[in-house]
Amino acid sequence: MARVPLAIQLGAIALAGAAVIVALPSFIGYDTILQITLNFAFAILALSLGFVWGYAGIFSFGQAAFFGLGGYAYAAAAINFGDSTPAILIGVLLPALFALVLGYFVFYARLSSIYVAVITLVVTLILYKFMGQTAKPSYMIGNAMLGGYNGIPAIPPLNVPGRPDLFAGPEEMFVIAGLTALAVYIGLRVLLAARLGKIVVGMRENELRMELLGFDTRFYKLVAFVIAAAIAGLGGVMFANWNAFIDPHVFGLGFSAQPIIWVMIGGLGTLIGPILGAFILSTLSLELGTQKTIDINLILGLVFTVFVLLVPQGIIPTLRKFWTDRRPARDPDAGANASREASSHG
Amino acid sequence: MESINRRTLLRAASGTALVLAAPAILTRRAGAADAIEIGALHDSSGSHSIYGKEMDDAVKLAVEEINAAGGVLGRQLNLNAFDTGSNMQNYAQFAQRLVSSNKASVVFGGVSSASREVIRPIFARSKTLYFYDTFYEGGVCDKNAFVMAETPAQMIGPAIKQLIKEKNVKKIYTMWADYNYGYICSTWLEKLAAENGAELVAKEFFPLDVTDFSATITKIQDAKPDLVVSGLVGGNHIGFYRQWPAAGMLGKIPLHCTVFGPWEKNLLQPQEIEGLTTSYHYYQTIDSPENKAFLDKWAAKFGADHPEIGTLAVCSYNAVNIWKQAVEKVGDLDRDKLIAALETGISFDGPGGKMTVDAKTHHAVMSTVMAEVKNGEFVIIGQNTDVPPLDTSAVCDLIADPDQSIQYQP
Amino acid sequence: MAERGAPLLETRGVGMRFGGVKAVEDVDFRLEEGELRCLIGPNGAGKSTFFRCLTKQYQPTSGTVLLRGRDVTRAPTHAIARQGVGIKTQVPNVFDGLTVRENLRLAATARHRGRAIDEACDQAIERLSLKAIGGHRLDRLSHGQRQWVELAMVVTSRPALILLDEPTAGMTHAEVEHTAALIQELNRDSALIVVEHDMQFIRSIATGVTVFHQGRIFADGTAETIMRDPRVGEIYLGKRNLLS
Amino acid sequence: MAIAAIQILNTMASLALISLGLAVIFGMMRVMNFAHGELLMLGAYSVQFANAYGVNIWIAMFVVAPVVVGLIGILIERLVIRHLYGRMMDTLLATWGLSLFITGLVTMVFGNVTRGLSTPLGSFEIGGIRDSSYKFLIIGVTIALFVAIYAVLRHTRVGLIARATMDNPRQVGVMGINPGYVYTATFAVGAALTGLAGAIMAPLTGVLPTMGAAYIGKAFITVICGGDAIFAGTASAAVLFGLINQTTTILLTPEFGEVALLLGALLMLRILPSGLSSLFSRRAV
Repeated sequence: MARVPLAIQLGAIALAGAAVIVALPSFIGYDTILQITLNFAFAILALSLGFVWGYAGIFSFGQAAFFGLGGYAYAAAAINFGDSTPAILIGVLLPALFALVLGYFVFYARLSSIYVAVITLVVTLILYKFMGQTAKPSYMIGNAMLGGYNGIPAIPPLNVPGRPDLFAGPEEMFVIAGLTALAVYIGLRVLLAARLGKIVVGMRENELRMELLGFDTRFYKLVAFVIAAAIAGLGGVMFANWNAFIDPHVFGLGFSAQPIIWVMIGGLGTLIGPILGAFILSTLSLELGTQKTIDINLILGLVFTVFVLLVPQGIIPTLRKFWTDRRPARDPDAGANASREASSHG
Repeated sequence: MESINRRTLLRAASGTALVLAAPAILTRRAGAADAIEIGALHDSSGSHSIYGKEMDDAVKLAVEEINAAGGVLGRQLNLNAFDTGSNMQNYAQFAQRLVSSNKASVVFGGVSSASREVIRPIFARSKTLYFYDTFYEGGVCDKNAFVMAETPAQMIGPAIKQLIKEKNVKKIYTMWADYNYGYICSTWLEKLAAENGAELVAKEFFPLDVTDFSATITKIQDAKPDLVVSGLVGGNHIGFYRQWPAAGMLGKIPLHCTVFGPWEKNLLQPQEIEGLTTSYHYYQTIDSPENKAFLDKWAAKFGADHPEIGTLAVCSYNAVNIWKQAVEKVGDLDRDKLIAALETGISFDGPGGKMTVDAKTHHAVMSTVMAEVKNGEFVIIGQNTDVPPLDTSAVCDLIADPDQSIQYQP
Repeated sequence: MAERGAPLLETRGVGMRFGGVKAVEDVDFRLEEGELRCLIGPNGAGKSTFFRCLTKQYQPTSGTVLLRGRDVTRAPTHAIARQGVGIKTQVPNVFDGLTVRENLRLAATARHRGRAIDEACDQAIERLSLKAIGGHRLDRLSHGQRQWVELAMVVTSRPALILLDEPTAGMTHAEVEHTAALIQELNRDSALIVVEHDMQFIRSIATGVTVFHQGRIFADGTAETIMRDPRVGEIYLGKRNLLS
Repeated sequence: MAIAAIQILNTMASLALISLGLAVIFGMMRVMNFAHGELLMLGAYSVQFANAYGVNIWIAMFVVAPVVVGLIGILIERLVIRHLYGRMMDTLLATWGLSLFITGLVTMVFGNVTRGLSTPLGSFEIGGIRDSSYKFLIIGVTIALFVAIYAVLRHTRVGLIARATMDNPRQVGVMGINPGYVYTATFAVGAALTGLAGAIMAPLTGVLPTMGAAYIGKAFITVICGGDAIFAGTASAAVLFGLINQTTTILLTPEFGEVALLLGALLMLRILPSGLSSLFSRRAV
């Protein structure tokens, strides 16, 4: 079976994806535009966890915290500069820097994965508590008040670089968020095909072997962690833009659980899976929120538990397996190749 | 104490069936073509539902009454009420939906200050008239928004004056929820106390998830104040009202609470809160014919066994009626004309007394009462009329400078 | 800078204790360039612990480890590997989801870039006679084949020193013979340290043998002299007979 | 000063108490029970409702709540945990789902309102300062529970089986004991202890569906930072963190208390990556 070269494959996805994203706002209602824009921001967050957990094998509770830091950093910077362009950069760099320090602390101490999970959780909770108590007027970053539990309202929207008066409305925001999510997806595919991606996946599969081969796994874990934090931060920037508001609940346990649920349901070890998971569950949450008879947590919890028990691999890998099982096995390696692809190419 | 009975269980069971039918309910479009579309955004579920539920009910009651009496300008009102579920994300989404899909001409809602700040800019941008009806920290100054509820000056001002005088207070110990509301109220209280010859010996702030107050209860006893003022908020802070009597402090030092309505009172045993004082525009125990009539209507709609209601319900109810008067005065739904009409000082005699729109601040001048808990009831021990929102009027003048849409911080 | 004339590997007074237990004590060990040395000893003699002190899977609690005269006592595992030491652990550490060639490519990535990766892979496949199974996934290979793939992975970095921990464990007789041949092939370019149990195997490959007993070096010599040493027979062969 | 000491002891005891059930389940089964907070919540609801229906508060607290939550624990183990042994990450995820589910279910059935019962036992006075006597109950019950667990583990056949399971779960089968029963029993005991803890905390705070979230983080950190010697570790971590938390609260304000606790945990994990108990013990109790 001839395989399409990765470059052509990704090029096609990029073109088709971009075309759909640009065209879509003309065909769908205003509500739907807003909902999908939010989904795009969440998809970026999901991708960051899908990468760091699914490929680098680092279970991070803290992706939502990086997402939140990105959003807060963007908010504070945009309010102060009045121009969103440097604010985006800060929204990506601050979480990355934070992850660099935290990751150094964690990975260079060679803490086991369960401790990594707990420490990222603890840090998330610290951020939650800290941000929650910034209501004092003294917690000002320039002109931006952190606002404690009430959060930061009226965050300026994205604007044309250098022209704060030309800012993105909901439809433009839809396109920007969509293209950003697409770019993150393609970027991660490229990264996984490159040397770094191979090393990171090798590390997930067999950390000792990678060390014995001479790879400094501490370093590569740190790199993967920082990249994922930067991506999550970018998602946070999109989120802060989406409702022009951010508050400490992004650091809460409930919010931190969300990306984990998305990745788990969509499929660990894939990139499409987390995106799908984010779209399905975030849409489900909103629609369930409009009815009152059944508590939304009850449904989400049930779905999630059932998935862990019955579809532990998630939707995408299960579908892929189903698909390859149905194809006649001409070449004995075909099935193996396809399922491996599920685990390492996304 | 609410008990689980067969009905509650039945409700849960029928919920399962309903969710299967949900798509049909969600896609239903109600209302006649010529109806006036209005919107409501309240947290009927989630952590803020103890406040949001009665607000939502009050708006529904007011709209039903108006419709039963023939509507406004001969048109029925079609209420698009969304449950925001105590989630800020839902506020942004539903507000956009009200503006774009439902084309609401006015929206009542927002429970927490955070939710208000999420939706206020959306309505300002889309020029959709907006009413906020929750007591809050004050300072909102927005041509498009009207606040028909208490600010700190109205909640604390007359009450603290009365307490200082009656109990000869010199030293006040204060505790606040660690957020915007707490900080602004504490500043305001400090000023008021000074004007009346008392001083604040402590201002302590508690994150909203603190449940253990024993250290503070010890500190209070060390400080030996003449009055303790609590601005604690929310389910976790209820712990204080339980630990205070448990430490044997009840009645030892007078306790005044700035956020303590029926919502909090119902969570506690009467003997835990005996003698505690509090102050709002409205309590259910106000003895007046208007209130009696209102409570009858409320009981007719929501059942005689409805939970005790508070100022939030009445402020929401008043707001709808004040808007109705403005529409009737103007004769159409044009936003700018409605704002002008509201600024003429429209006033409404609600169940809690008179409430008048203050043109300069878009807030309300209102009557307030102080209550003391006796045997689990709010017994009215003080009444004031036409209390102005002094905190906000000190900084905000929308007549002199109409192009404003901000919240002033003290 | 490496010392001129320094041995390839040298340890001075290396010790490793776990709590109160001294697993390895005061080991002075030397290995010259190109040498092939077997470490033997009964179970619990400390040879595997010593091996892990060399690879830094354990951090020695005392003593120094020198690679070509350079002190690497505090260097982590990957840094040891980077200095030209290839390591094969007891349990095969390979990537089961990948094919043989992909395993080798991943290994070669550590030291090479671009076309050199493929060249290193080709060479390793050639030297370890893996051509026939190059496209097979590792989880479909026999135990012996997996061991050889791991050897090939080690070879891709063209190490000056190769450390092998029980390379014939669990192998059939034919596989052991093939492995012996491979080790001699590898010894043409690299020095080797092999931890082993199988005396037959050791006799077929070894030029030098170091015997561990109770955490210390007990004896040193050629395979023949060691096997004739009655003291060794007492501590080692006796135990081995008990085991087999 | 005496009051401060009692308050610090109380914080330590509370921390140990809310972590104990989690320690049992994590230590013996290597199951990360993220529904721990919800089991606490169910314990609080049990005592609240039993008391509201006229059951004596002490019976409600020490009998009804542990039994109810223990039974729920059996149900959870049979339906969910049973299928996930050996997959620690999956148990964490599945119990996370459960925690959402239980929160949702309780919200639907009982509503999102804070309930509560008054704190029993009245107050005491030292040096003119009054405080609640209930603190002595918390301290006493916690000490009693830890002593009891230690005694059971050291001196009974059940304890021997439990320690063997911790050591090597597969070998328990060899001893002629069905490991399935051991797991169900362990989870039930862990759940019951958690229910009891929730019941004891209930009179101090409000009882509401989301109350578990306030405890889960602290309990996890306490157990994990305790390290391998699960009970001694949990106890010592509770002592350390309780000291940090309450001292900071007394000297500054509560806003710093919990942040100090969390920072302390971070630092501790950096200095002692295998947990607090690695300082004094290599045994698994």
